[in-house]
Amino acid sequence: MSNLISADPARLTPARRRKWLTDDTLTSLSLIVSFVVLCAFFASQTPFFLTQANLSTIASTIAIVGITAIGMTLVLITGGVDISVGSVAALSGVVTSLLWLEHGIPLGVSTVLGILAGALVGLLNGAIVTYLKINPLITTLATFSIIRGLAFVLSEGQTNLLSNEAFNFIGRGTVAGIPFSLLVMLALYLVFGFILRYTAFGRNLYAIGGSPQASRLAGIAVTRHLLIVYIISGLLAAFSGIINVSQLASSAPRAAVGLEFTVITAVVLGGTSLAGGKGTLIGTLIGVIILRTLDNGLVLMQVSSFYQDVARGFVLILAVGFDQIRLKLGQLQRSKGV
Amino acid sequence: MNTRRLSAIALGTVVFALVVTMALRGSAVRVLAQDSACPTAKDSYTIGFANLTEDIVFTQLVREGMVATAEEMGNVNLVLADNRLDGATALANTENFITQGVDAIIHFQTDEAFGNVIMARARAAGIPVFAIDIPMPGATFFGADNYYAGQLAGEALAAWVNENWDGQADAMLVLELPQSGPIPAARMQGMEEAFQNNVETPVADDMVFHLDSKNTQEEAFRVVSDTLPAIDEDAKIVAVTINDGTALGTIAAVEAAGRGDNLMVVGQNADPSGQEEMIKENSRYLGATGYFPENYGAQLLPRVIDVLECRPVPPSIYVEHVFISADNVCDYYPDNWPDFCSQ
Amino acid sequence: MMAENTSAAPLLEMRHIHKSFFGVKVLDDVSVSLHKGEVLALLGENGAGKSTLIKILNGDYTMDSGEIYLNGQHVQFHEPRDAEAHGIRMIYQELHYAPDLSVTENLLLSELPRGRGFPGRYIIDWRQAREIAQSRLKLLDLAIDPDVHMRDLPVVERQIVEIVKALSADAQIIVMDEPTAALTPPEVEMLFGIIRNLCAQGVAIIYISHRLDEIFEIADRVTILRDGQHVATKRVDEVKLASVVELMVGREIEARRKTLALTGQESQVVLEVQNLTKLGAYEDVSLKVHAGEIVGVFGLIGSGQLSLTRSIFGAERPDSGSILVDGRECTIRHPQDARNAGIGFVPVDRKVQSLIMGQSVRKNVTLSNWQRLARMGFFQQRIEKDHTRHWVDSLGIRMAGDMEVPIRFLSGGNQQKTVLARWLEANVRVLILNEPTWGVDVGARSDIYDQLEALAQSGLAILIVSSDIQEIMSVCPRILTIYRGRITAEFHRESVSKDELLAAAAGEAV
Amino acid sequence: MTTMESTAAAGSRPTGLRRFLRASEVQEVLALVIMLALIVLVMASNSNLFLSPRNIINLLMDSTTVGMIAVFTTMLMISRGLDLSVASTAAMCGVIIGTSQSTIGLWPGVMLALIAGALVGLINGFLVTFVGINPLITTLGMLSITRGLAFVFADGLTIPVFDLSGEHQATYTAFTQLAEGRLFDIPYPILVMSGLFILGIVLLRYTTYGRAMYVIGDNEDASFLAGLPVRRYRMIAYTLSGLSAAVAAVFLTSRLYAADPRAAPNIELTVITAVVLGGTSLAGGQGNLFGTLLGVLILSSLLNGLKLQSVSTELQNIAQGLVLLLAVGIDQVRQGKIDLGLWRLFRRQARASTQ
Repeated sequence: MSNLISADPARLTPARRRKWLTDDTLTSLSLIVSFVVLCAFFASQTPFFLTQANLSTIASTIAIVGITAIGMTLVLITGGVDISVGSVAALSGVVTSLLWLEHGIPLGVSTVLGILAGALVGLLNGAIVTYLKINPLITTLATFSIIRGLAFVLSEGQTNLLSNEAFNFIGRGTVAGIPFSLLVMLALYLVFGFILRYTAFGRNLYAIGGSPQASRLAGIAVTRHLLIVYIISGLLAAFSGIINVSQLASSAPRAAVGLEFTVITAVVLGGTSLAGGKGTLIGTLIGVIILRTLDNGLVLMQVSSFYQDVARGFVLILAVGFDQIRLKLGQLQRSKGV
Repeated sequence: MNTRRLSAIALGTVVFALVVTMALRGSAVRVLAQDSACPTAKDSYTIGFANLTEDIVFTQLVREGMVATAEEMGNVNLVLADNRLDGATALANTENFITQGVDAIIHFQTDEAFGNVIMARARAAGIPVFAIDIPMPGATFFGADNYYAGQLAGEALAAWVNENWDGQADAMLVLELPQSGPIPAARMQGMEEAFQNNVETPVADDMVFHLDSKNTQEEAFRVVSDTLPAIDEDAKIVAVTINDGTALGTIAAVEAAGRGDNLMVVGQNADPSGQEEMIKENSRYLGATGYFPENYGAQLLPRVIDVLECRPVPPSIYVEHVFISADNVCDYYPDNWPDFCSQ
Repeated sequence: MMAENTSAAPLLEMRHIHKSFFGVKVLDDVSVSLHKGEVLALLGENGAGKSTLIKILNGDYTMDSGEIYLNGQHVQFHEPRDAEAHGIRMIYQELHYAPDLSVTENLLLSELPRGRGFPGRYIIDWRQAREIAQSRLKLLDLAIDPDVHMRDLPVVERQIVEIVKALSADAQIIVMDEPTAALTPPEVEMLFGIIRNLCAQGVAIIYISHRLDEIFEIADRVTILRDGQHVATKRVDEVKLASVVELMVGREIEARRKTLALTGQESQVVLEVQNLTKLGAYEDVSLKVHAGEIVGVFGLIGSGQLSLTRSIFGAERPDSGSILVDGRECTIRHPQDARNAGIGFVPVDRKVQSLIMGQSVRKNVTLSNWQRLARMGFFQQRIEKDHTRHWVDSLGIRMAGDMEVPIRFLSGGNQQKTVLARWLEANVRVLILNEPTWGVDVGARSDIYDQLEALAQSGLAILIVSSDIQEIMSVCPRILTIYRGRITAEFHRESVSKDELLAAAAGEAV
Repeated sequence: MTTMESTAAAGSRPTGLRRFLRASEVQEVLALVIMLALIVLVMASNSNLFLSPRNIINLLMDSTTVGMIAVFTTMLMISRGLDLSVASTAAMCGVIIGTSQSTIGLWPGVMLALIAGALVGLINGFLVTFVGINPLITTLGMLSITRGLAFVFADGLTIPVFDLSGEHQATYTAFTQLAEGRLFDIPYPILVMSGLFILGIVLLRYTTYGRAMYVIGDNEDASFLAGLPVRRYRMIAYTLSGLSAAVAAVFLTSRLYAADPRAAPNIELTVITAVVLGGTSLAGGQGNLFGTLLGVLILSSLLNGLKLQSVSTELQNIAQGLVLLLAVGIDQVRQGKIDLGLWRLFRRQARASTQ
């Protein structure tokens, strides 16, 4: 025996930390703290912030970013990114309204076809990423401009009005006083939260993001998983596009411009790593809520929209920066604690 | 061996040769009939048209009108470009037009401040310029009197409030477009001031909400939704909006909050989507100032020819503005709404 | 498992395997056979073709020509999953794991237990998963918490988890590529126990290791590759260590002579560390290294020596204590300060911590000496080339092509020499090496030892930190032992036995 | 670097042209050269004007903003960094020049803008290296902040940078000469862009800074442990990126006679597209400025050519997306990362023909 390492059995038991106090939990907790601080600030600045009317406003306008963010979280967990979501949301609305208004296809069918168009774009993204092995950022940056262009070409740049009771219900209806879109969003969070936590599919996504090589060697069908994830992202973005159309009672090719940045900001704020392999939907949900609250509060305070941009940038950098510093301090403490 | 590399080199050489050939073939000079009296007169003209943006309906209608008129006139070859709401792009388009040897330029660009450099270039090339909506020094102005167009809508809204709400509204939403420069700013100012000056009881300053619509419906929807909690539940709300899309977003937001009955909106442009909203039953969209962007071409192109053929043209040509509402939409756009107008 | 009769027909046969990369033959007509229940050691220097061969077996690479027979049947593997479906498992030298997942999940990556029926079939039974994971860890008697994230485990334990991962799956053939690199002797014994157990059940093992003594302990047969060709296959009990090494290297390797004598206190102290302390890592460490001396620090991995050396080099910040070079106290906050003070550092993991894999040998050699090779920020290319050529020649760095070839194409030993060259080029007075021959061939290893001794004789002060007792005893005249962050004893090579050293490093009173 | 070429290389030492063609940098850009040539060919065959000197000047002038910034974005991306805030920073710097006219004067304003640009870069660098925030997030946040500040400073208006009163004619003439002046009939901005490319190539090839970019992008840990001041180099790279945005802003403002808080819309995406087109990897450690230059030229000739043919904006966007995918896809195939069946067949045949 030439090499000899530690014979100290005590060393093998790692410094034990309370199990629930994982990094993920801490990130969520610190986010909740920032959220509370933010709310307290707004409440002190404007009397309307903590009114029931305002809370229900926030609740009814959160679904579009919220639902798209689910798909984005999944994609980021696998180590990818999807820039094309805003364009996909616009496309699904345009496809739906054109099929219904110009081709007389029943609205229900048109809606489903519109959402499927989004899934198709997701499939395209996934196929390019997996088969052509092109970096996801580049791939979706390209489809981002292609799909937006397509939405303009198809709609000829026109805004189309869609008024239909049942259809409007998707974006505007309430069930027992709770906005329907919010209920759908929460249901989707539950479903995907469950999938991520408790199904093999969900765990495989983390494995793929953490180490594609290990996943491949362990026999996980990486390609298929990635395809599905991009399709889900496309589907959910398309569905958000439908909610958008329903809320506005009209579809436009310019819809959802910049959605991708809002969504990525929210997801990253929620602790999902751009490097992949890490992230939770709870974090994303909190991130979405924080961003929505921030925008709402700034509008209520009647801050000039120029300053709103500045504030948004600061919040992003501060929130992620503090989390980063916290992680570093945590590591430092851990290494000292051994 | 090395077939691939050789073929690459071969391909490169062929491509290069072709490119050189193309270049040498050069620009074939077109021979055109010259009118002795007027040096710029010809049998046919190439006119460059740079649109403000291709992203919004208003400017799309302008472009379509231009193209249709050019086809009708027969002797106009229209070269199209898109200024993308950007000064640098507008300048680049100007330079491209000069390269393309256009006889005149119609510029619909984003800010008067860029007029200096654009006009300097055009003047150096001896090309007359027509400015749509944004004046440029030395260019023939054509288009909206933006402040006046705003006023029309503001006055109509004030009249409606005077008649239906006893001359008093409790809150005013101003959905503007601060990022898009002075054209929208002038229109907003016209609307806001005309309303306040003509309504019996002006809205208190602290109940006037200036909101950035970012030129999208969903942003209008969002900021209006966010503002509503600051306004009493049963308050009467008026909104002046920068375009039809923003008006639609505003109406959708207020209706989604269940407060549609206490809202009245006016806007600008009167696009087909706006018209469709106006003619709805119990519509919350009172109307919008019409610019008839589809007619810009028909009105402007003949004037361009006039200038080129040395006929006198006034330095500014204003389009006629009309406040379009459900009452008169059939006078101006009967073909758009056959069902509604046949009633 | 394996109820069938143990016929003479081999379990696995790889026949006439050929493979080339970029026109370079990596495997040239190699045939290997493996019987049920045996341990076949695959030996050869780096670049001999071992990795390629097992990657072909695993379906990771496709061979240019050749055939694979499993249980007498012709099989073709297109991807790792195919091989896995046939019961072939790999334990890789490089770790492949998902850092933000728990140990349980990494162990059961593609086979997390699920329920039955429609929804149940897709849903993970976490309780059962945890139990399976725990029972598998128990196989090796390991006290690793299955709920901890891989990221939070020490590197050693991550490696152990990797081994457990492959062991636990139902397997006909297990390929182990340097499985013991990070294991302690008791753990190695445990692993061997499990290997023997598996063999008794009919599982066949292909075992790759640089540690020849292990081979003689565990393997039944050895197959030796050299330069992509099959050299010999022999029963272990028929060969001697020396002849195996000769077959691997292709020449005779002399037993290392211990040339470097103990340097007396008469020569100048170059590096002195006084009362250096970093809480949680090491405490109150003082040591001296004289010019022309090689001092060894022997300790079990995780005894704080890594953090200690990183601190001397400025890559970590100690809490207190001082570092003196040539008797002058230095403020070292950054590796740059250490380099300027004349300290060089060779970390353990070349690929991750030393080499710029995409760049040329030249750029790797001169990496730490820019201020002397560049004037006003501009490289003096001729001088740079001359210097590089000098080190390539004097250290005998062998490479395919000239010094512009990317360093990733060099063998481990030559890569390590490049790292040495980097610090010599930087003109350091002190060189600190961490496990200097980790993953280096037998042949290249003694070469590196020779180089180190030559360097010491030319006046360099060398501090070697190693957990390899043979290495320590063959190169270091003066040896310090470290246990739990404290220096426990000091020995002279001539007057200490292996057992005494081990005892001191295990914290037993001397 | 296909199998056959390496075989050939192993056989005999290449000389002259072969050696030149074998250089990996040349190989990397060869596909781009062909692509550019094809685009030029198609555009020239559709429009006689495309290759006229005037249009070529226009085309190059049009690419100066992107080009000047892309030089330093390339360096940043080689070192595994990223800067999305360049366009907004350029807008902010332009506005600073605009607002300075009436306070501290035009030229001090230009200096102030350059300082501000460098400062934004410095802050980005600080956040990335010392706080440890992901560069994408850092510069995305900075994008919002600087664009917002541009609007705040300008109060939403476009500010003429033009001598309206005629009192400071000399100053303003000098300023507009920055963009309009010509040397050997070539406008200064094109010369400056070329100069920056040459500077960048020299920096990357011959200086410690340039090598640091490659080395840090390839292996940050190893660079640190080799004693390189990694953080300092990163800070410099981000600062230069910010500074380049400010330089671009100076020329843009001079060219337009105006400073616009809306200026350079989405230019950051165009810059990254050009750099990636040019073969610089998002993973760091590789890339070169010839590729970036070709990327910039490909994009601007594509757009210019399409504009000359009055192709609609949507189709221009679609074409840009397709060219990006195509270029990156070709690069993947060239590097053998994509195993298309056809490609394998082709290689096998090539190998057969060489043996």
